[in-house]
Amino acid sequence: MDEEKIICRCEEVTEKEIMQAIEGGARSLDEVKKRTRAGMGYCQGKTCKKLIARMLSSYTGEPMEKFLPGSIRMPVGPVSLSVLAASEEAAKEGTK
Amino acid sequence: MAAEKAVVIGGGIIGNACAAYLAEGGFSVALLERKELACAASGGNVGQISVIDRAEPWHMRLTLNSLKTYREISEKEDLEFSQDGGSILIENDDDFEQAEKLQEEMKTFDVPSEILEGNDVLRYLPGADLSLVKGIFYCPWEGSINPLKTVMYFRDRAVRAGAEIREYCPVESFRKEGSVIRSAHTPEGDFEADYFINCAGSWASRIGKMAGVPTRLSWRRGTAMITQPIPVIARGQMCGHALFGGTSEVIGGNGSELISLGLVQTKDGGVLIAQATKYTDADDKDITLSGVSGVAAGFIRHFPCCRDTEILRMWSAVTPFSDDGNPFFGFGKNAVNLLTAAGFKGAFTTSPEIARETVRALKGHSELFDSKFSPDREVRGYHAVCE
Amino acid sequence: MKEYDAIVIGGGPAGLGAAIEVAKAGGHPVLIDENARPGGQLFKQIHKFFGSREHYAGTRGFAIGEKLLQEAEDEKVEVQLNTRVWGIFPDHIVTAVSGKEAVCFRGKTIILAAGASENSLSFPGCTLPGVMMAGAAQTMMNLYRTLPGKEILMIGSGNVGLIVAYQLMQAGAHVKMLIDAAAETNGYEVHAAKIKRAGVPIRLGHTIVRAEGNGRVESAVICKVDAAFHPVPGTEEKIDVDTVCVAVGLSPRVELSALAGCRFTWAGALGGQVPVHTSGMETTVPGIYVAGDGAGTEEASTALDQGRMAGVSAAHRCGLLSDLREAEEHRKIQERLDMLRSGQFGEKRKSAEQAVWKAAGE
Amino acid sequence: MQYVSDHPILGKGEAKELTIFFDGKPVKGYEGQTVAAILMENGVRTFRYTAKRREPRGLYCGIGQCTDCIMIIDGVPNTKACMTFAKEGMRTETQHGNGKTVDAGRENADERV
Repeated sequence: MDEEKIICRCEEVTEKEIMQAIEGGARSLDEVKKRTRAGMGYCQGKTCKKLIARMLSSYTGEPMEKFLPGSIRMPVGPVSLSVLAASEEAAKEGTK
Repeated sequence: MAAEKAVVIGGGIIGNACAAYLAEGGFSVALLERKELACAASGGNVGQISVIDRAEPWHMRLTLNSLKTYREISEKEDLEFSQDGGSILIENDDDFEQAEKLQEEMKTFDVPSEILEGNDVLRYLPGADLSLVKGIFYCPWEGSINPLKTVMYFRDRAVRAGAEIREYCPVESFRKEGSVIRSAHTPEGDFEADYFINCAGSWASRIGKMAGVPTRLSWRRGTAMITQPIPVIARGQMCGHALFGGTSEVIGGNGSELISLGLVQTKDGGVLIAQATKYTDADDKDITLSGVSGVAAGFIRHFPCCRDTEILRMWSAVTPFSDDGNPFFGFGKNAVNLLTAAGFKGAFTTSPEIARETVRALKGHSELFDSKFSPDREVRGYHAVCE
Repeated sequence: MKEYDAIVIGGGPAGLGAAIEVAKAGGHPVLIDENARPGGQLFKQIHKFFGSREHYAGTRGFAIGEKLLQEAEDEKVEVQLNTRVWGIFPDHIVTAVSGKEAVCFRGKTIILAAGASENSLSFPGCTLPGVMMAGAAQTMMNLYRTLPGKEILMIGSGNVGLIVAYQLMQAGAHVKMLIDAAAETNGYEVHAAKIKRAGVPIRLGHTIVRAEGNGRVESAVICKVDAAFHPVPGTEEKIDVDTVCVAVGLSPRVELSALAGCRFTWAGALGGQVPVHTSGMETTVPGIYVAGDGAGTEEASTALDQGRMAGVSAAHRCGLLSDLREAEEHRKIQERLDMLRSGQFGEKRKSAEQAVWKAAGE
Repeated sequence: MQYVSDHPILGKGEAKELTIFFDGKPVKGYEGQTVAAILMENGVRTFRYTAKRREPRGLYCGIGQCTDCIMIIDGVPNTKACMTFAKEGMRTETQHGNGKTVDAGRENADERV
């Protein structure tokens, strides 16, 4: 791990930083996220989750499934505030 | 002499701070968290640090001592702690009047503040809509802190001082002899100790009841969301004008209304927007469509320049509070070695001092030993949601 | 709010199959897709499909897409394009954004057909412009006629890696090499043979060490790996390429099924974490179904039939099909699926899928 | 890199030409193409520079999932180049960091001052 490897492309978090978090006691995607911001960026972990889960898995010896899918929150993909503000009304009216 | 043992129940900010100070104070500490550290209110809040939140002397003392601690910690560790100031919105004449009262109160504690009107508001809230925001009450001591980093910081300190942190280790029952708790039972085994500290946040009332201590907490749901990084729309933190609605309404809420909007813009430009809504169940983490729309609409009404700003993530967290506005602190009648430390308003603002107070309490002398904080007390206005 | 019989999310083969079946049973489905036209990844597939007549064997992917679109139109499936679903709330309420508008749908059932996403790979230089997912390269050249690079290194010998490598050559690029850490190719031999014939060296037991270049990929360094996939020192080799394509597998997109509260299970042969589902494609949340790559990554033909399966189940739940009709339709579709899940790779997927059904209590 | 005008399977490309602007310079593309496709055809590989490390990024996933390809398009930052269909005269700009929302927001705020 001499060279820098980006794991979370959005927040520019390196493999080394994630490994430090794991060595510091992080044992889930959420805990890695809380310590490093990996998975907190624009894509919300879509790209890096599996890579981090693999690191957690090989460090702890536990299977990948223990770590995935992690916490998934709305919205799926960024949504503007004006759309969110109008959504309750849209639910009442329905479409067309 | 062997170290006295303390079991800390709850892995939020207070639990981790307690674990750190207790372990550093010579106790043999085990922290038991039912899920993951900071998975409830401590992980779901926006990290507001507020001096103007409460005006009682005991609370001000906790606040000012804690701020001093955060400043000291920040010389070595980046917890994103800042005292960038903070505003409370003023939207009508009543608010102005309340703001002036608050200013008087703050003067008695030598806390600086100012009331701004018109275009001056933009100095601190560059993105605010002035047709709605008539003014602000501004206090330069208000601030914010990264809640997750702070929890992890205390956790690391606790571990370095020898504390054992156990996640996914819910306390299911206590073994008592008379009114003394001998051990806490969990699926991971029994944990014996001389003292048990109940800092389980929203779960504190369940833990309390297991031990025969009523701990009459209520809960409300906070809906929170974070935007993409954007330009500065608010320097420091901001609270909606409902904070002027009188302490009881803000602390206790009244039924199912939306309670005060709050926001903090983080260092990288993302805006954390949060709003508390109605009473809820301790385990109710559902996001509701009306909650989401309500928060978004409330925010863009005050900051119309953010209509197209995108939200990256939203979540909700249950936050505990007590209807009479006072926290629960002290030992229980039926569990004389269970110390409760829960229901503090704005726990991030005061947690270091609460933790130190806990250490003092275990040594027999705390300034917070007061019947009005007793976990056994009847609570005026208590809404028993889960009973 | 208008209530649909089924809200179908994702307009690829699975979603199209599902919506068509609900409509054929007399129901009113709405098909939601975030893209400007439905078809999912089918329109990027310019190769001929295998399988039986029902699976349009010998027909190219995009032509199958055209046929399905026609079928959906004939069945009067309501289609909402450029509409991205962002949330699922209780009572089967689906919230979405269409352009800058908020839209909401309520359905008696929801069929999740969100597809898969490509797995990422991390190595020094992996963020340099020129390193891209194989699917991105495929989208560029087959949808937009844009050659994504001239000198290519392809990482991954699964079907995606093999097919995209071949298609890159068809579009005029030079695929310098295809590497895979595994000791054997992961994809069908037919596809591997095609690119071998075209003279592309396939280096098995090799991995990428790093991508290099000033502001863009100018070269890549590869090396041998041992049986434990660790790099063998002294075997580094530099190749001059301007593009590195990553094709290291697909994972089901599970955001919506997770938000809907579905339980998950692990199925390595199906891409990892998949929502638990019955053979009728119902998840652990009643009235919510999954189909296609989002239920476990397989192939477009399988996705189509899984979609039809889910559509039949949803129509039955809505009271549009009798128990008997549902069973009969399921049996027919299952026969076709069994046929697709044969052979060396198919058998593995079949037993993985059966384990998923077992997790659902079947 | 280049437009594949003659493809063994897709046949000849017959879409109408259009012009968009990249950092002020006109570039040629075709109707039905995304901004990412047109820019790549014209040799543009870097769509943005990141906020923290100031590193170049370009097309990565190509289907709107990863957000590596975000640019300022017609003045709107954080727009995915791979999901945006080109229109005649569209203005695309390399995005630096979080984009010009920062300035745009300030302008909005200052307007009211």
